[in-house]
Amino acid sequence: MEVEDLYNSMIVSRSRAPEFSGVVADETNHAEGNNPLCGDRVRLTLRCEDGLIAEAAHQTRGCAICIASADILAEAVAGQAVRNALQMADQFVLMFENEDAGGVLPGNLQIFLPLRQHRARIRCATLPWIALKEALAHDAE
Amino acid sequence: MEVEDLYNSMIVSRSRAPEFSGVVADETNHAEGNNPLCGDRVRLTLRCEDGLIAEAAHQTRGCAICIASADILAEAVAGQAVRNALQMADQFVLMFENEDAGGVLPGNLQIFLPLRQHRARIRCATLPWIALKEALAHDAE
Amino acid sequence: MSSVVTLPDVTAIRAQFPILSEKVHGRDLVFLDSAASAQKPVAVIDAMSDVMRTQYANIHRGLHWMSERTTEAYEAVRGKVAGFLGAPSREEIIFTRNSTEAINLVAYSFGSLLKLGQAVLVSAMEHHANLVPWQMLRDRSGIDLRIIPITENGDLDYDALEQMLGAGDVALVAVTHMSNVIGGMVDARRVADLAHASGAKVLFDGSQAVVHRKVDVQQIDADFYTFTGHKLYGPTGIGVLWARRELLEAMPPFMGGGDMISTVTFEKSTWAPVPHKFEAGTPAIVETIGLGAAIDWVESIGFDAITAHEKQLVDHAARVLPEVPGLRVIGNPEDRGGVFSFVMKDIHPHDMATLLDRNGVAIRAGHHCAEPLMQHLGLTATARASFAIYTTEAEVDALVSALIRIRDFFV
Amino acid sequence: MSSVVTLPDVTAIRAQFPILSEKVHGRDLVFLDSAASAQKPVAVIDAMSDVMRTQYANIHRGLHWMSERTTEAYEAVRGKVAGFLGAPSREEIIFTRNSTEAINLVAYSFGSLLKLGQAVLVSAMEHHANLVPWQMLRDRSGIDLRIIPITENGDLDYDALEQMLGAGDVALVAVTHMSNVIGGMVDARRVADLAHASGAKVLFDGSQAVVHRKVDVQQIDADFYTFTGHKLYGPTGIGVLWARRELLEAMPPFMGGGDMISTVTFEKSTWAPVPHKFEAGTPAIVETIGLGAAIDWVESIGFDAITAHEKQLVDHAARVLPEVPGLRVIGNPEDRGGVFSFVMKDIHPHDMATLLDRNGVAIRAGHHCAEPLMQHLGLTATARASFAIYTTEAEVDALVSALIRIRDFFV
Ligand SMILES: Cc1ncc(COP(=O)(O)O)c(C=O)c1O
Ligand SMILES: Cc1ncc(COP(=O)(O)O)c(C=O)c1O
Repeated sequence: MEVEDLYNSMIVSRSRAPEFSGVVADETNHAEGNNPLCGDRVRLTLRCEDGLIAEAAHQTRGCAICIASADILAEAVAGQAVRNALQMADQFVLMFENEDAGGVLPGNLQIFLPLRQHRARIRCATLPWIALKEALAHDAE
Repeated sequence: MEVEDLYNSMIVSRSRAPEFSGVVADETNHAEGNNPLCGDRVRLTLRCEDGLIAEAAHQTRGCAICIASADILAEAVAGQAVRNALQMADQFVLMFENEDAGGVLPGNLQIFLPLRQHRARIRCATLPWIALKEALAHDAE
Repeated sequence: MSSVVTLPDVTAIRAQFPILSEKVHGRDLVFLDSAASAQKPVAVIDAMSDVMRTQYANIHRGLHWMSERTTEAYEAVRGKVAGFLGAPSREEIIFTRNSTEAINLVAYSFGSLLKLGQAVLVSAMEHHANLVPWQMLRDRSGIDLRIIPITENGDLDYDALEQMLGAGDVALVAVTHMSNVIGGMVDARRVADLAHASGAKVLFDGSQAVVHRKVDVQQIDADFYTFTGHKLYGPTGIGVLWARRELLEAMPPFMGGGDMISTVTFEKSTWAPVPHKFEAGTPAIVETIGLGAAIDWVESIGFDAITAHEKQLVDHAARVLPEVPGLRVIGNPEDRGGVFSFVMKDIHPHDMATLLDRNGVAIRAGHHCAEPLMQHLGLTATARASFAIYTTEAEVDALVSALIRIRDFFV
Repeated sequence: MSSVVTLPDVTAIRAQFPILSEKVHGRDLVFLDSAASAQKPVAVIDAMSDVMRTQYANIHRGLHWMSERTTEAYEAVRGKVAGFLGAPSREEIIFTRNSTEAINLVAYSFGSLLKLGQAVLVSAMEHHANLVPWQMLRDRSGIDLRIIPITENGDLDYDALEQMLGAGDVALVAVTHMSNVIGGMVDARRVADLAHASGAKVLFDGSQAVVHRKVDVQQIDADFYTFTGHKLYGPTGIGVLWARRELLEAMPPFMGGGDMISTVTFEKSTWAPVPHKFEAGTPAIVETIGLGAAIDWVESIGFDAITAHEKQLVDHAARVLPEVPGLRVIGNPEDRGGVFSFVMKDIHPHDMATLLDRNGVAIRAGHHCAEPLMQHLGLTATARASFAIYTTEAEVDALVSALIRIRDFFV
């Protein structure tokens, strides 16, 4: 069985019991990501303060990869400058095209890298990050 | 050069100088055959008397095979009982499917037999005979 | 009346499919996605290469040897398809790209003869190919489009159909002959009898059905029938529409161009006789010849053997799939072709598909181009395993044990 | 600016076409009917077999290895075609069955946006594929269809076009980029400039042109461009429509079904983004990959070499064809691709074709799906010899000497 090499145990555990699911209090930003092809849907809420993301949460319906990715996103961006978070989003999307691009990311974001061999699933992992970029589209200016 | 085995010299000579081209006097029957695919057109006129075809003539625009076939038809059916002429028409069409069917036909109708190897051209030879059947459709009843 | 049917020699059959010896992620390929598209036997692959290597030219109107021979080979397939479908005449066979185009052809051409106030019925379990063209026709021409419900088990609701036909304004009932999601066969003759009793025509989308059962369009009293070559072990790019001659003759052409005309002037064109009226331009010549090879190949095995083999597989799968904890098979149709859709508690179908693939097992996951059916079932996606003549019980077992391991890993 | 172009090694090229070593009526095949459909190099034949032998499944939405790999191979061809045509984006490339379907797609979809009182212009030398769809649109929707005349030499009459555009009501100019009968290239950029100056869009039927010349849709400022795979040494069953993205986005879908939707409910469907909006159902997957191989193959030879070889052949044929007593070449276009139509005094083109075939020489005879042009020329048929990258001067000579012998026999 070669499940472990693809679905890191963190993907499994965080998809089964997400730690950041829900809606943040006093949300300042939000966005929704939809993949009509597979029915994945992510609703992301953020509270930003002084150019920092104070808190993030998600409501996700979808596959394990999408849920885990949203949950790990919420953890990873909390406390980050908006600018940094947007950079992380770009790097995250890029790493599936170019392995090196992932190098600067925290290790728990790199666990999605084996999806490079399953291209059709990459969008499951990137959907929350695309929603993040949309949620922050106005703050970035 | 393998022209002779396909285009019998009679086909060439009768297409170049048809002997029965024109319109019969006092025509009793006529029909037109058209092949929109190649532009062949035969107008056949007959004078029938007492169940016999007294005279036949044709006006043909088309390829050598069609012109020769119309001309040889006009010669072959003159003096024949309508019933016989119709049988000849059937045999003529049939001989391209079944070689033996041609056996009962006069030799100058069998010169078209090599067209079996050039199926797309068979309709050039049969067009006048199909027109004949149409011209005689009412007499046959 | 009972007769002994010899099961086909699946090992010998598998040897004719080169792709089945390929490895995927280092594992033997277990291909359970044949309902999406079947693999091709060497007979089909070679028929196509041989044409291109030794005997090819554009067809119709060509007066040279290559063209005449290729025309004969192409036109011979019309006769084969007519025989395959039990159609009364080869001239009722129209070649299209696929089933989708065949249905669109009917929706455009026959559809243009329908009048405001008339209705088309489709079922709740149609593939998008037999729904969207009718929605587009509705939006173009104002006809009514109504949905025949399905039962709890996933069969067509014949009683509801009968009632809906009572309205008296139905021009066409267009339903699948076999569901690509639930796997159930539709009782086509029953649908046709009901439809005809109220003056409606019937179209059957046979894309799945022809792969699994002997179809005879006269026996089921169909008016239109469609199928697609690539699911029948044939090439991509070739499909079939059969329709009754009088319908085809009354219908205007769909596409215009070469080969479908009788004469053309700048002012006006007249149409060639059927079937050519509906085949504009250079057809998929090589693919049509490949379809002929596929039909020969399928008929050499024979539908008795195909159906017997499938029944064995379906019975086996129905027994072993429920051994997977938390697995639920969707639907329980009266008469199932070789297709199972299922879901698992707490594991999304897409995760199943990816993890199965990791083990060499190819299944499909998603809405299977039947989104409205998914909404009806309250699901966004299912996993689907589908069987072909080359499928073995061992492959079904491989699916089941991989699912159990995935389950253990996940839960 | 002059540069030395190396002529291609035609002997080596011929060795890549298995069919060219076939015999016909015991003679070497001299295939001069490539404008109807070209023969296929092993690179194309093998690319198709290889897919079916080692890496095949239905594409899009598949989450398993075979499906993902096949999807990548299929979608990669879109990029290749975009490069081949100089299109700005791969998403503007739509796969169809052939050129005929590509033009019908435009006539149905773009055509549905035209309004009563608007006009479409086509030329007097169109293939039926670029005339009949517009007649059908005219009869459906009441737009006007007008014919751009051609000159004595068989070139498009640009002055007449300019005048006709003066009417101000022209929505689309749809013309061939190269005549399949006369062989003349159309100055596409000039047509586009004239059309655009009066607010009309332009469609070029590139079915013949892409085989003979490097085409760049941006350089010629086209709005729509079509071609067909089987004339470009590629498979049957695959063609291409390119159009500007903003046009494709404004146009409604042509056919409905799987893969062309974004979401579907019983009530309403929404469309996928271009190009998928226009590709309903399972596409001609294997044939698309075969087209990719054909484009790679053509580009490996390169259009400099192709054009140089063709110019040599055309010059040669223009010199030797008139040696046949009584032979008249139809038209004398400014810039001829490798196509010659001709007639002979007292010998019908069909007799020529059959007797040439008897000598192994394959040409086409008839109206070449351009009946209105025939009427314009006052002919019912012509004979046509057409050249490909594998054609040799010796083959042109074989045609000429066979024609002389036929003439001697007949006259
Ligand atoms: C100029 C031209 N247009 C269109 C076509 C139609 O091509 P197809 O039959 O592949 O659609 C042809 C070829 O027959 C052609 O020569
Ligand atoms: C029931 C049914 N109808 C129609 C289709 C469409 O077939 P194609 O994509 O070959 O047109 C399919 C297959 O995808 C199907 O399963």
